[in-house]
Amino acid sequence: MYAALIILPLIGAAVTWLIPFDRLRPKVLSLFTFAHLGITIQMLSFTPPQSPGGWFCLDALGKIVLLSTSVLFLFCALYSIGYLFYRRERSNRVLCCGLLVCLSAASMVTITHHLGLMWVALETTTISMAPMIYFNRNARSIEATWKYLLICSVGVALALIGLYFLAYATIVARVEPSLLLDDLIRDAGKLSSGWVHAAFVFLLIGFGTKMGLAPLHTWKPDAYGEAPGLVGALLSGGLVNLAFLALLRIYQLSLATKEIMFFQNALVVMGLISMIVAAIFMARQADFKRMLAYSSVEHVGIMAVALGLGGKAIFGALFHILANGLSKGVMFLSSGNIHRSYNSKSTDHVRGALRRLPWSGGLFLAGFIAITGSPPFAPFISEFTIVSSAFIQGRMLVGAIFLISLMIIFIGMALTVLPMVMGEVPADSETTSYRDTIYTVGPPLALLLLVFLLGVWIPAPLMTLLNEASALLGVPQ
Amino acid sequence: MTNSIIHIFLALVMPPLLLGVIGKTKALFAGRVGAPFLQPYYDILRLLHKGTVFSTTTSWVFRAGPIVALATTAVAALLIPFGAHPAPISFTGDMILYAYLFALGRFFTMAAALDTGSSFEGMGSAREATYSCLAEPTLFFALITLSRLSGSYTLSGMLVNINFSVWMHTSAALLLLVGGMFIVLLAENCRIPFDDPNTHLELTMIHEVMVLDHSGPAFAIIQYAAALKLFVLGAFFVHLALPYSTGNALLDWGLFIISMLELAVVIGVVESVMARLRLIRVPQLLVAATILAAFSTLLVIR
Amino acid sequence: MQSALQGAVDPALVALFAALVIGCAGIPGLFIQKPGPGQILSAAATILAALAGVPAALMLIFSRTATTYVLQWGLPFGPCELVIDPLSAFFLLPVFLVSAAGSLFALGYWPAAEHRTTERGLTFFYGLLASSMAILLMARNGVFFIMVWEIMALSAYFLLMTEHEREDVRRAGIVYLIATHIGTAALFVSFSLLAAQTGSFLLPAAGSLSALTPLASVVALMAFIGFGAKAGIMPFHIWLPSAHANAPSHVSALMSGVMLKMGLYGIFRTLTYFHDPPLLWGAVLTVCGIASALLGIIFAVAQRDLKRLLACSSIENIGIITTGLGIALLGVSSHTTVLVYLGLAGALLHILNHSFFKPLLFLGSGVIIHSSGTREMNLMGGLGKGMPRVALLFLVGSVAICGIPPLNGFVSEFLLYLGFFSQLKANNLTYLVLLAPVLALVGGLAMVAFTKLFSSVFLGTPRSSAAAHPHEAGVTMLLPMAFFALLCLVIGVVPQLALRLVSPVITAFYPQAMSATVSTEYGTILGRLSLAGVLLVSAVVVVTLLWRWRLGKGLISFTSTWGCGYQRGTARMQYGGTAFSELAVSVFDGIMRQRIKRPALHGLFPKRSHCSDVPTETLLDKVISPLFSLAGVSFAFLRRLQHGQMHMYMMYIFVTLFILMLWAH
Amino acid sequence: MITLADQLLVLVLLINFISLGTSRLMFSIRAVAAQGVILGILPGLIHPFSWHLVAITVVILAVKGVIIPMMLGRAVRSAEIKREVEPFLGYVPTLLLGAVFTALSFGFAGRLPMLAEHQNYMFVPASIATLMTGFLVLTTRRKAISQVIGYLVLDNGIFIFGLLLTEAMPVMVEAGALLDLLVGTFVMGIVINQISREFSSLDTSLLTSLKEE
Repeated sequence: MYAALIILPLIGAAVTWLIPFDRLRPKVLSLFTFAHLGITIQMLSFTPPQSPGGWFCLDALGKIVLLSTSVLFLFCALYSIGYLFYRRERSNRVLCCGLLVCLSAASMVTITHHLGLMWVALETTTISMAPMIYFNRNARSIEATWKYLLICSVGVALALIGLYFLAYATIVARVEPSLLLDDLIRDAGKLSSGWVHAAFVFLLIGFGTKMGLAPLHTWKPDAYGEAPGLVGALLSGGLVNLAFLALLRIYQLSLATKEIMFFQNALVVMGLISMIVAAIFMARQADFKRMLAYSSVEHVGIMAVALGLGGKAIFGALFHILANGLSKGVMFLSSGNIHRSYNSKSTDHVRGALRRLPWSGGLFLAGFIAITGSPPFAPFISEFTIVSSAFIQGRMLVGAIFLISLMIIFIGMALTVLPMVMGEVPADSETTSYRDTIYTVGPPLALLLLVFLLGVWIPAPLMTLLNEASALLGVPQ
Repeated sequence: MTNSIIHIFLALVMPPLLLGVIGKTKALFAGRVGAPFLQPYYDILRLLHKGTVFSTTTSWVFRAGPIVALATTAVAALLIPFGAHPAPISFTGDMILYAYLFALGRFFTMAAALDTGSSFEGMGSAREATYSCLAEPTLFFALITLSRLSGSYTLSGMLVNINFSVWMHTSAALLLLVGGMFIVLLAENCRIPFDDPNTHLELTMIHEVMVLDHSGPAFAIIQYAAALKLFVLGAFFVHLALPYSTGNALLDWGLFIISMLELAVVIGVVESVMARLRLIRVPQLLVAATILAAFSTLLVIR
Repeated sequence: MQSALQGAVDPALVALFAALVIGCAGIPGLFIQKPGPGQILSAAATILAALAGVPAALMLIFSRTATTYVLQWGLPFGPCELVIDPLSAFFLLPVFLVSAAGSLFALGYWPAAEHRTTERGLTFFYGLLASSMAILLMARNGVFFIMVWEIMALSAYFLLMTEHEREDVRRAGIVYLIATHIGTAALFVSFSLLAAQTGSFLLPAAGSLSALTPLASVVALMAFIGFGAKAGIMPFHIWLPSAHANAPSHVSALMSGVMLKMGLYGIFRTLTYFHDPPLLWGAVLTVCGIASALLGIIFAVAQRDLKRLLACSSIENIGIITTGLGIALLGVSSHTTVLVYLGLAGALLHILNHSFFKPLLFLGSGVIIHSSGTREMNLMGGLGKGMPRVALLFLVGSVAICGIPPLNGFVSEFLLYLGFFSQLKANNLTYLVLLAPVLALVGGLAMVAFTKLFSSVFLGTPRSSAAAHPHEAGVTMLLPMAFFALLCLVIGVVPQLALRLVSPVITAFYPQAMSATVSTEYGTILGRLSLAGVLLVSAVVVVTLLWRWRLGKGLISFTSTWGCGYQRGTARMQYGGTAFSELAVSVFDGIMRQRIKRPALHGLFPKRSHCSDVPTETLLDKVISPLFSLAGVSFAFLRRLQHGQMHMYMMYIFVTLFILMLWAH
Repeated sequence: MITLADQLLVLVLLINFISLGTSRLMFSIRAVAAQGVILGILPGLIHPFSWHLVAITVVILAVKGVIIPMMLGRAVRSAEIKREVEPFLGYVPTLLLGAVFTALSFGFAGRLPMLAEHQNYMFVPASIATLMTGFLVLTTRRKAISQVIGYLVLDNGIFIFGLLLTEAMPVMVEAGALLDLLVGTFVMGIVINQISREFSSLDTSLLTSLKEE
């Protein structure tokens, strides 16, 4: 079962690599992602037992991330059919192949309990994404790729040494040396605090870089800005969650050790910094893809704060994994369409999208409303949970900063998004061959429906899943 | 009952007489013989027999103006006590109704004026609107002071209650009040120094210019309504300024009539010794009146 | 009769059902290709729902009981209760009435045939707005409340965006959206802290909390900001004028007539939680209220845009209502029952009244704009001849909103005046009475504003070709207006009935204020008032007859207006709206300014030139916009941190690592 | 044996300083290659013989000693750049900073509890010092190549630490880590070649078009 989850996409990658026809590849891609989702659902409904040696184990946390990743990949793959049709000028072999490799690695991250293996998988996702960011093959995209690659690699390298510290701590503590999460949690009490502290710092920095917590986020706007819309969607909706899952693992571990307070405070501080930074950079943003990048910085900040707050906010954090991933999908995919149609990312050129692309424009607007935490969409649930629990816990200052930066972000985003979608199309605006089709509009629309559904009704199984997950993170049920 | 009948009778008959007295006083000051006291009655009757000229610009609003003005003033006349006698209609809060009735009349007068589409009448109504809304607070401060003094929330209660003993206790407040209310009285009835009813330069008028286009019976109604308004507000003022009362009902009626005439004379004197203010100064004077009234209020409620 | 009907069907269910029907009324239209049927369908559905909902609401008011339902929902915020108590039922009345009237009006005002692109969305969101407001009134779970609240705000935004190709509409929309979002954030805090106190998101029962904890005051303050921003209480009013001016008129009617009241409902509801509110709260409410009333009406006087004027007068009326709530609260804190009674009665009644005459006026303005194609009062004039019926109805509305007898506006203000005066004899809160002159001033200014409005639109001669050919409105547009006008008249002439409508609400929350003596006393007073009203009407009739009789005697002739000797008068020479209000505005110079650009004239025969005037938005122009630009500049400065220098990015990581290390050890 | 390893670590530290001090790119590439080779033989010195040990040694020697240097060298030649001119921070200050950081890392290591047998060897300080050196290179050099070199030094630092726990880290993970580093560096090499094609220079200060203006 576990093997299938990892092997299947790899097979798909091989197949797509061998297929000579550009038109066929996206369809195969979608086929494999669809199969992957099938397996995922199968595994969610009938959880396979822990693999011998305990390297693989799909717990509630993993399930949530796996689900969101798999769904997002499916819709992005479907979207790629329509999108790549408009990018016929260049081969999509690397893109499709890379997507599947990334999917395989991502599944690996979600199902493994061996921190070392998780690290390897994470690094693999990082590397496999690089060529997709370079999809446009121009000076800007090479620069973006370079920054993405170097910063993320350095970050993940730091995470590695963090892991080494953990391992060494086990050796020092004279317990059976291991990087298995369960062993570590079991022996957590015995580990020496010096090493554990250092480990937490390096891991936080490492995974934080991959996640894009400010001030480690510097690669994000460039990468998101230059990558195609669907890659942006995967980065901000998928990879971010994987890194967050890694942080969750560390959080589990820190719960077992006595160092939880430090870790939580660090998370809250970095989260708030991320939100403030996002607020500052989003106002009057001239490039709507970069704006989305900063919005992603904001949301990882939200998740970090929620995790740091603990208690009921954990539920918000976990639900935000889904909510944020799906809403980001809507935003990036529709923004990709707008970008195609206007052939510009500049908010000065893009005007009256609702007139030119009623569907994509509408989706972009709806996505904006959703992502800024307005009901009846899913992010409202998570964000409200987080804010309210901040206030209920009496963390007034945290709650206040949280809310204020949300406000500034909303204003900044509104001032960018509304002029884009409303009003008349400027007369001098470039006309392109792009038209809304079922392939380019369907996936984001479906995602939006999901976001809406989760905003008004959380299915019972999902609810239990979320509760189990927050139980894993030490929330009394 | 009889009192009510007398009340209504006076309200119906007496108002134009005041205008006559004022006119006579001014004439005497100017060293002329002047028109007879009953001149205003003759004018009104003559106007009632005349035909009417309508402007083609106007609509039914124009015709409604005088009617509503008269009707409201008439109802107001039933709310205000004359002399020591309480008013025919009196209930808690009637003073507010009293104040707002004039507003209704004003609304229609102004609308009628603007209906003619004449720039002069527009001017007039603009001034009327502004000045009257500046005069409004003064009246309310007066009402507050009075009801605080009398402990009553009805016009009759608060006005009839004023007598020498009250004066003795709160002379300062009442003096300020008298000052303020007299200004308001002049302003509301468009007398000098605010407005000159019988000037001939429309540019400077307030009330008269608003009714330029009315003619015949309608104009008669306006004349009469104006007189009635003077009478009603005068009655209010007389209570403050000349709070005489004897126990005897008939004597009180006489006293009331005399004091109204005194008021008319005073107004005549003021009109003959003063000149009309520049329009810029008018708001300042009105605000001054408000301040006087406000002070009197503060004196009694502190 | 009531009991029998109640036996038959539960009125609460009926109301809920009606709300849902209104919400779904617009949906079929989205899928019907042919323009028209969808709109008619939704109008019919809405009206039927209202016909069912209004009696249900009335029954619920008079039954004086609260009906509770629990909504099964999948969200982790505790049980979601729907409760209709007299207060909710009372606020339901305007929701149903105005939404139904508006949807009927839309048939003539925004026909699908002419507005193919916009009509569908408009109809859909209109229904959504109405029903979200209705459901908001029933929501008793804080989170559900906020969700419905936000849906209401958003659908209002989309309605406002109907004509988003116009620049000013877009600007208004953004300002509105930001304002309402900030308000919602304040509500987040308020409801979260409530939950922190009660332990669940269910709204606390009346009088169950103490106001003396520091948390309570934060709750109240945040609620005041959040709900006040929606209600348009100063200083949270900045979004209101442009938003209401730029929406389609029947939407403005719904927003101004009902949506603002939702803010007031929220404030009222929040206040009911606390059994011992400190005097300060009442004072704050009263001061903000009276300030809004005065400033609002001053703004209104200065406006030249028909609908902006109406919007500003909404601020005024909301202010009056808030003042009423404020003095009622003062009464609660000082255990002065009569004050509680008069304040609440006045406020609630004014809520009802305002939701009758304001929609009437907005619908009327819709007709005017429809036929003259402009909102600029200085370009209108003489429309009264083309559309006499509209003029009459509009006149009723104007008189009512000025609070002049014998119409409904006066009744509520009358009660408030009595409230102000009521403490005159007592020795505490005596200074309340000083509100009376201010309110009087407000009334006077309101009259300036509305004589300006009515006369410069309907009276005189047309000032531009746009206004030259007015045409009477169709029956679908006249009927709703006539309906509201009738309601204004009825409440004005028989106010006792209206009082019976509000007293159950007062009893529900402040029974001590609702002693039999008090109610009977003020019932009789209002009875006298209605007598006076009747007397007034009859006096008008008498004088009219007399005049007609004399008129018949003399000969009647028609000619042009007397130009005081000047025979070449043109329409442009009439006193326009701006000219009319200039004097009044100049008195309040500094608070409000009509920025008038006068041309400089040279020589004996100056060339053709033109003069323009703009009423300033004091708060928005002087405070908010500079603030925003300041933030923009400083942010732009901070954005240099993202400079593209790789090694500096590495430095960021390094420094963060270092700091965390220091922190950890 | 292990003492020999310890002395080799001194060499590693020296190479750190060389990579900090030199301006000639080719030279520092070679230096890092040498560092890689040393690291390659270290495991053999501290651990008893095993096939997995051999495998690791071979892989490391191949990767760090041969492949990566070759790749970088090709990039340098294709871009025809000899030396890092005007670094963000001059060479002498960098060297001083390097010294400071080395000292700091020794101090830091001293404060951490350690296994008795590692107590008087300098694996931990050396690894942290090398890590810091890598960071120093990354933050003070502008050229893309230099930054890759910095990244490699950073990796070496991590690797040194890894020596302490080869038994804790199962072979597969170790291999995976190495593989990832390899692939990462490999992709970087590709990217660098692309850059040199796009910009005809490897100065990352040219790569600054993506920013907030």
